[in-house]
Amino acid sequence: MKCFSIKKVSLVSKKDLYIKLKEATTTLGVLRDVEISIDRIIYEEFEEPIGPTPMPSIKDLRSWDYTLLKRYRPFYMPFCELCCLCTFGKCDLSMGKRGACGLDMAAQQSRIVLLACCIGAATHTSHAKHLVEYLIERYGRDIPLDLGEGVGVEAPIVRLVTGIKPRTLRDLEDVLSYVDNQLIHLLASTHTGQEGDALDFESKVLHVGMMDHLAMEVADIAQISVMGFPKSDPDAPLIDSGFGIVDKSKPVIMVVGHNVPSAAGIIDYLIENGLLGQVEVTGLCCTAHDAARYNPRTKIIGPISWQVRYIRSGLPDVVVVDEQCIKTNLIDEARKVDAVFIATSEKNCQGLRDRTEDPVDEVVKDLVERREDGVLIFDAEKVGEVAVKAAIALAPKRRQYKEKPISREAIIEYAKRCIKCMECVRTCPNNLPIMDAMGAAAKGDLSILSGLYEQCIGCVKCEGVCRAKLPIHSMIVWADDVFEKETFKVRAGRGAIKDTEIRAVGGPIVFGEIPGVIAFVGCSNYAYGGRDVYEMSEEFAKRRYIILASGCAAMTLGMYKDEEGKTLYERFPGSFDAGGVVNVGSCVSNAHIAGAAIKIANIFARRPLRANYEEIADYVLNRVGAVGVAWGAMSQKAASIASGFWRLGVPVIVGPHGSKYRRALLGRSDREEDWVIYNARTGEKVYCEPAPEHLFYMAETKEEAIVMIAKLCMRPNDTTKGRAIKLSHYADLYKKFYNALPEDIHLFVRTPADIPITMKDEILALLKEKDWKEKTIPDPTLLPRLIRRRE
Amino acid sequence: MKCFSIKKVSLVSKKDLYIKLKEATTTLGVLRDVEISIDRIIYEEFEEPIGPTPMPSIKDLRSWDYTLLKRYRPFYMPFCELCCLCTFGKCDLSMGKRGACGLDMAAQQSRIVLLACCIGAATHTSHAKHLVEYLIERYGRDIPLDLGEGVGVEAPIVRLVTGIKPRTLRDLEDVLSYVDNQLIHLLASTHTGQEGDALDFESKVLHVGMMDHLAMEVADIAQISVMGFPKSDPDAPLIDSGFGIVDKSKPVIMVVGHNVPSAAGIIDYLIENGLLGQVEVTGLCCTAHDAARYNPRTKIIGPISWQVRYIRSGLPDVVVVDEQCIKTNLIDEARKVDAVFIATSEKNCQGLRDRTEDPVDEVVKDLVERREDGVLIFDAEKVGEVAVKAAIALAPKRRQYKEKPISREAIIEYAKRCIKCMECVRTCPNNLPIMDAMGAAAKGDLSILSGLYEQCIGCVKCEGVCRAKLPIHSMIVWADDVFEKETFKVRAGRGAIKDTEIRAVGGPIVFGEIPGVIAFVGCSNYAYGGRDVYEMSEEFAKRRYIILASGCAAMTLGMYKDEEGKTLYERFPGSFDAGGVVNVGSCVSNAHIAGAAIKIANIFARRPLRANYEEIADYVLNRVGAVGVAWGAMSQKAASIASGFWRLGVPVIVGPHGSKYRRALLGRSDREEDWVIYNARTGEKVYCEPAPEHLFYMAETKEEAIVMIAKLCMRPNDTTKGRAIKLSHYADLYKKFYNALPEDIHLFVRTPADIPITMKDEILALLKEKDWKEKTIPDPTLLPRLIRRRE
Amino acid sequence: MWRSEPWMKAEVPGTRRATIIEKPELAAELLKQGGRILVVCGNGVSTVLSKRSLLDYIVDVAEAVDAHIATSSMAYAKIKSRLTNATWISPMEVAHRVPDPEWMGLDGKGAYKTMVFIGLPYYMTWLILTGLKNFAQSVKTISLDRFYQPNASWSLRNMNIGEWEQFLEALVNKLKA
Amino acid sequence: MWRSEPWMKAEVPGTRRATIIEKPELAAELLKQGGRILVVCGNGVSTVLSKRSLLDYIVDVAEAVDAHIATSSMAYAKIKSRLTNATWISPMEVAHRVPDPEWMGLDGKGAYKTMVFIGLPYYMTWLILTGLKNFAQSVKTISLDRFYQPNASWSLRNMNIGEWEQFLEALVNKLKA
Ligand code: SF4
Ligand code: SF4
Ligand code: SF4
Ligand code: SF4
Ligand code: SF4
Ligand code: SF4
Ligand code: SF4
Ligand code: SF4
Repeated sequence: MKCFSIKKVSLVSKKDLYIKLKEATTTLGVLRDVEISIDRIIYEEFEEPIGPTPMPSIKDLRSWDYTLLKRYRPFYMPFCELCCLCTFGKCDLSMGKRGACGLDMAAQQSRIVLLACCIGAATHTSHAKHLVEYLIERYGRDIPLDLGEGVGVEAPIVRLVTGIKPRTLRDLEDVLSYVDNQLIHLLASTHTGQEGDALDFESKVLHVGMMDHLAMEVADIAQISVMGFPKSDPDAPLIDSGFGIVDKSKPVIMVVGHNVPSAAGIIDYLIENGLLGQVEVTGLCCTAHDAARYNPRTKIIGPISWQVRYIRSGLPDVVVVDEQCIKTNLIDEARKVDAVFIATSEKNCQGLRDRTEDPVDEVVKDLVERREDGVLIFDAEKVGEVAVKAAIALAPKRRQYKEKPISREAIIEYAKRCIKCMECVRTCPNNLPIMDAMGAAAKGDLSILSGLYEQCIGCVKCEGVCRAKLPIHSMIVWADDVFEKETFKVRAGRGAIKDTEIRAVGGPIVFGEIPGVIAFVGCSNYAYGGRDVYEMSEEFAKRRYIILASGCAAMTLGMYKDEEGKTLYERFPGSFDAGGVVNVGSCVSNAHIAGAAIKIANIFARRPLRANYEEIADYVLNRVGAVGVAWGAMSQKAASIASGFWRLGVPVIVGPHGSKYRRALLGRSDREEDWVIYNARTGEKVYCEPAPEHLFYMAETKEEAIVMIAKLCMRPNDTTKGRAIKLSHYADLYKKFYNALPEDIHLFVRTPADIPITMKDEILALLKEKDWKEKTIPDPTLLPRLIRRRE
Repeated sequence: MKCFSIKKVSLVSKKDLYIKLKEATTTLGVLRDVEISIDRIIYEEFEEPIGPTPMPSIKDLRSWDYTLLKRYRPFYMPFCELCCLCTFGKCDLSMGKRGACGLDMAAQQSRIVLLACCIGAATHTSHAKHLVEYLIERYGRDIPLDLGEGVGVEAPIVRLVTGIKPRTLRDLEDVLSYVDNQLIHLLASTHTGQEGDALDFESKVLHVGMMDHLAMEVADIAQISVMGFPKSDPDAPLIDSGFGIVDKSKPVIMVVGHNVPSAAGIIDYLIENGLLGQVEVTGLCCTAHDAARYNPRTKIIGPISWQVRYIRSGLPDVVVVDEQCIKTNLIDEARKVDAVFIATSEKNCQGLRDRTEDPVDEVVKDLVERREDGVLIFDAEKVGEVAVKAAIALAPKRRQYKEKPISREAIIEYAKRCIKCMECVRTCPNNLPIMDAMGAAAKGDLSILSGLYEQCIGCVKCEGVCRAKLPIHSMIVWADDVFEKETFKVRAGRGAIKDTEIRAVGGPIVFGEIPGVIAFVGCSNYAYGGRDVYEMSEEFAKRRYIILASGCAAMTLGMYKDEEGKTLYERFPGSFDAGGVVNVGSCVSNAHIAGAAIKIANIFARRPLRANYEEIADYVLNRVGAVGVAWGAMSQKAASIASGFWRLGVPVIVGPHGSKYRRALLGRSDREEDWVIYNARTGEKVYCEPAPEHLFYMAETKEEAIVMIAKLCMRPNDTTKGRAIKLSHYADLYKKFYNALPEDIHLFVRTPADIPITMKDEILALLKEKDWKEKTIPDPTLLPRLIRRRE
Repeated sequence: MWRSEPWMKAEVPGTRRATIIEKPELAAELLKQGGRILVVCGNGVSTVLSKRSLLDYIVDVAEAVDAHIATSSMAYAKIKSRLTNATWISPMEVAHRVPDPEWMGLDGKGAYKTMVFIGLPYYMTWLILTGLKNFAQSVKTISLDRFYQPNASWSLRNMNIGEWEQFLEALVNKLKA
Repeated sequence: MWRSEPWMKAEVPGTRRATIIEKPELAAELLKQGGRILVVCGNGVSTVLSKRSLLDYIVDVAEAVDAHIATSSMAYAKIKSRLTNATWISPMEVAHRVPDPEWMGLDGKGAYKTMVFIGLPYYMTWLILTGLKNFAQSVKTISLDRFYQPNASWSLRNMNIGEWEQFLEALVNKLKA
């Protein structure tokens, strides 16, 4: 239900005032003896007038979407050429055919993208709702939002999209109910016989993405405000990380997923009972990030791809799962090592018995005595108590599992059983040369096998198809035991970027002097291992770009060391400044990355923020040199996060597996007409430059990605000084890998002053060859209404 | 946002009271100079105390779901054995393999079912939201709900599920926001790495279904209350129907889809301008039903499968689409006959220019002069004006299209070009023998071709693959011109069933004397033509079952005549009584079918209704002999509607294409342990009987379906008299088709008194053969808490 | 090429496809060694071919290998008149029971080792067969329809009616021999 | 059988599958008659085979048929050193331009009639090829990877490295001949 009217967005405060009226005369007549529940008290304190698009519906930003989509046209790569979504099907949509519902292939692909993004955004929204509900239940509806000192604009996305300036958790509920509402309409659009146009589907994808960002922001500002997470703190603590930091002598609890309450319940119970430090709380995936933000003694084991290897290591006594990106058969893995399993989310019940209402000790007993492999508990406090008690009871019994699960000798013996059927290789998402590795291993050489470790994403699909039933994944992991001993440091997620930081770097970013803001985000479905992400981020950190990170990528960043044994988080500061390496936090913290871009437009450039989406997105697209890199993007959430960035004008690069998202959004630098913009100063339409050239790009190699990142950081608004810096990085990086100047560099030289001095001669030569002509640098915009007709 | 607390569900009334307070002292301190917007006035007038599960979340009815699902186990038929939903994929899940996320095949199939149902339910919800919003904007938030005389329980599903007793449109918003909320969580469950258990996915499917029914009820009671639809009227008018009723001399507007405002806008404009009757308003799909409920001069052309043939007939001058089940390339068909196209929904923008803000005459001019093939208008009133003006302007110019679009001679000439490649046959969803028909047609015999007419669902896929590029669909349709001249009668959707009717028939139904309530619902994806549906419903109407109908099926029912030229609607009364044939209305009117079952439990049996889902569903399952038949079910909506019926204990039968929903929910009559229930009188657990035997059943033929319908109408609670009647129908029907007694009849004879007298001897013989033993008839329940321990 | 494609073109299967039974001899062999066999008939068995009705062939096959017939088709009365081993039950229901290791068959005498499908709409068979393929891996499935059914263990190829009748005739002869 | 299956087993294609190029002669013929040809190279072209590097074979092929090479792989510098007709551009970007009837190619001289793919990750090629198959139907696509690529117009079958090198060697010889 809409409790607010969109026209007059008003803000909520104190809860549930009750007034009894003997009689009230109103325009609607006389009311007698009524009890009035006052749901909201309006106090207009938000000084900024409302912008043009508060709480936009699907159609309201459609023209902005079309502006983007006509420049960055989709290229569809059908991952399946059939449709089986209704009983008219299957329909073969290939080669120009249409389905029984009339749909063509392009529309079907974009429809599937929309569906995936709806799933992704619903997941964040559901997560946010659960979290806010949990916090309200625990701390009350009127607990104020507090993102820390120096953060005035507490919720840039919420303000930008909805026009609401949230003060308390209650206000966040308003935001989420708007998100719910939009997502339902969007999902409905995928029904058979609804939308039929690919670009309209894409516009809806962008709308979903914006909803997703709202949900993420809500989730993260809620937990930051209330749960004592680092509040926009560049010096958030460094968290112990890696397999090597687990103390085997202690009971070990593993938490995995995304929604922190259960993990917090465990930590709370430990603290309340003086057990903190005596029981290891170890995490994977975003729950690890958020548990570490909640309490820095949490240990971050690693990303999503390490779930199976961690359980198989035998270390965890208790496995607690919440929601999202959790291997759905972890309970089977837990069973193999006699660990117990606790599921905690309605969205992930795993067929288990709901024990929420049962006495703790009974549940613990059932688990420890293996009467049940796993239980379902919906109450975070109870999860805490059960998990801790079970871990303490089990740890002594589980000693034997905590040793190396598979010896060198056993590996060799297994390898000898390989019948060279190649099923594994043909099933492995990274086509790892498992068969060859087995051949060598059979002869006692485990080096190839252990060499696969880094590229193995732990999907365990190879084991499912192995005709010799070999424990391939385990063999790869324990072919060498280096990894068991590894320890790292990951900086705890700091949360938002401070307004003060924005003020300091806004100028250098917009003018191009800080050559770019690069966000490494998303999952760990890496085609060639996580090192790529480390190397990319190191490259740009050294070049004093601003590096942001979140989610699994933020862990990967911390899992490599330099010669001195230092991780990136130890080498570079955590501040939002040139050369900073900033972990914002878990997946939902991605909102702060978008938020930073928005705040640059608002705080630095003083563009009105409230309900003013198009202008801000136009600003970001043309002026803020930000690029997202989701090198191992795997999930539907990653898809919706990316689409939120696109609508805001931030390009995203994914790795090779990202091509399975089945469409790119690419610009055509060869079509001048695509790059005509308005010069806001004169109102003229001018050819500008292909910057940023793409919106959604799949790179094959990290080198390609590095070059593309540098290129996509360029923006039409760069000053000549800024552009010279950006061009010098672009050219330098390209040269480093390809031993020449980029062939398209002339497209990005607007005036001679753009040319980096160090490369002046060669660039001038190239310009000449390309028949280059000087251009004026416009005050760029794609929105006619932003033209300031001065003439 | 939740404005209500679930604990104290309170009801909303008058809108937006405003109070200015100089000072208010509250428990929270003193407030000065505040304006208070009063969002709700609580007045507890709903006498019934709240039941155990108000606004249940996913987990709250899970144990009921498991009760059902352990009896009616899913059988999965993977329509695709791969998964490509994330970039870990594709994953091959066949033969016991798991995906990278750990999912197995059963879970994946149920996950896809969940996804489909989420789409379906979101579609109804989105539809309801749009409608309620539209009505509020037009008529105000406080317009009371009024379902007509004799309807006290205005919203049985809403009351049952949420505990809310809705009074006004505003209350419906509350319901929809609860639905939004749940759907988001449910959709989130389909994300990679969330739910992993097939039965838990199925439980979520049932939860979605329940949400879907809420949304449908909201939509229909809103439009009935406010738009002047027939209000639970058994004598709702008979609507002219079929191609033959279109007056070619007049301008013709075609409306198609599901959401009535645009059609209403057209009718309003006609009335306001004295044009009603001068312009033909003709409809397809649910918009036809609802437009006819709005104004009975609307003509109902036919179901979804007639969209293309109707446009190709050249009759419509203007095609207005709203949402759902609309062929997505209708604009291309419209273009071919120079008709203009107006899209009206955010969910279905078709890449068209948004002309909502442009002056009507400009838009009309652009359309009529073909400067645009189609436009997008989001304002129903404006749609009305543009459509009418364009139709009037175009009709004279379009005369030539209104003749038979393809002559006998042309058909023969085309047929001669067939190269017998068989692509058409292999693509046609019904494998119609097109190639053979072409062969005959080439020789001048069009009978085979025209014989395909009835089985052709109008998907036009054949044309897309024909190597000779023949207009196959048109050739089939115009091989004979009978259909062009056909006229029928369809009773306008009456809406809800009156409490008074329920009171009258509740007893006979629950005791089994009215042998069953059979609802023919859903789409027109018939495997062998619509005649099946007609014959099934005629069979049971003649046997004095109660026949309900909705959506496309309700049209199909009216499209066949008896020897006297009368349709079923003319032959049988529209009352909810034995031998009644009741069109409840459009797809969303399906809610009244569920509502009738609920009302039997509540009004007739006095089971508490409010927030008391399990008990009512248990009642329906064990006592109300209702069966749904969705013979041509096609859509995701049909899937979610069905799942709402399952949770409520109503079995659903679909036709052959329904197997593409990829899982059945079947009981095992051969496993006694599955049919053990509680005898509420004694508390004993007793083997009862396999009734109803299945929850979701796919029948191959109408005969099989007829027999199964008769069987599934039996319920454990039938009195002996009632059972004897039901058994006699079951046996009689089975005999009619299979020439023997049903082999399982002994399972349904509990005492000798159950045996129909007319078949006494043969049944007794069979009982003897089967070693039958008498059973006591329990007071059946599956819920231990309903045991009335008398001892 | 098209002979071994799914008959309905869009019904593309997954990674494992039925082996084609090219010769009636092979079909006969498979049936003879098929263990307990259940033949599932759809309404299409009433089709009359040039010499006999499809039903006659099928009942012959069933008789020859002592198979049980399960059907909910209109042919049931006719089948039952020739064969006591026949049960009126829907193909879907049968398929649903097969994966249950405890199920003792329609005659209560034990699990089926082989299931034969014929006469159902193509897509229904396709779907029931994916169900069995994935959830009843120990059961061998054979399609005797005149279409390639990729989800069976064994299937005929796509053929025309004449070829098909010839095949069935030969099969019956082999089995009777 | 597995030789003509998708190399990555789950990458099952739709209703149309690449024709297999069994012999180098056919490949040579296709290339000779391929019109304007664009060769798209992935990073895998740097693989060193037993005699020469993959790259050498490919550049030979390109030279022989006057093809342009598009790549964003690390091999670009090497390729460029041998061939002026080469552009650094991502395979995805190229594929995105191809469906545009107005696109004049990387050299501005006209549309390509044939595209050759080699050296990208299997699944990337698979996807780019479905894109082209559906949205650039007038362009013929050829995969020269040692894996069956069902979405190409023409593809090699799955083979081992030795067979592949032999194939490429023969191809180059045929083209030079
Ligand atoms: S949704 Fe459309 S394309 Fe998909 S199966 Fe149904 S009719 Fe075919
Ligand atoms: S577990 Fe590792 S080696 Fe095995 S298939 Fe997955 S990525 Fe490949
Ligand atoms: S699947 Fe197993 S047996 Fe086959 S090659 Fe791989 S490791 Fe060897
Ligand atoms: S980054 Fe991706 S895989 Fe990792 S936790 Fe977030 S969504 Fe899951
Ligand atoms: S969702 Fe699971 S099964 Fe599907 S592609 Fe992703 S990992 Fe594979
Ligand atoms: S339009 Fe009719 S004949 Fe053509 S494929 Fe569809 S159902 Fe078959
Ligand atoms: S597809 Fe066309 S040409 Fe081929 S058999 Fe059918 S009607 Fe004839
Ligand atoms: S019955 Fe089905 S096809 Fe017909 S209007 Fe309703 S959902 Fe659409």
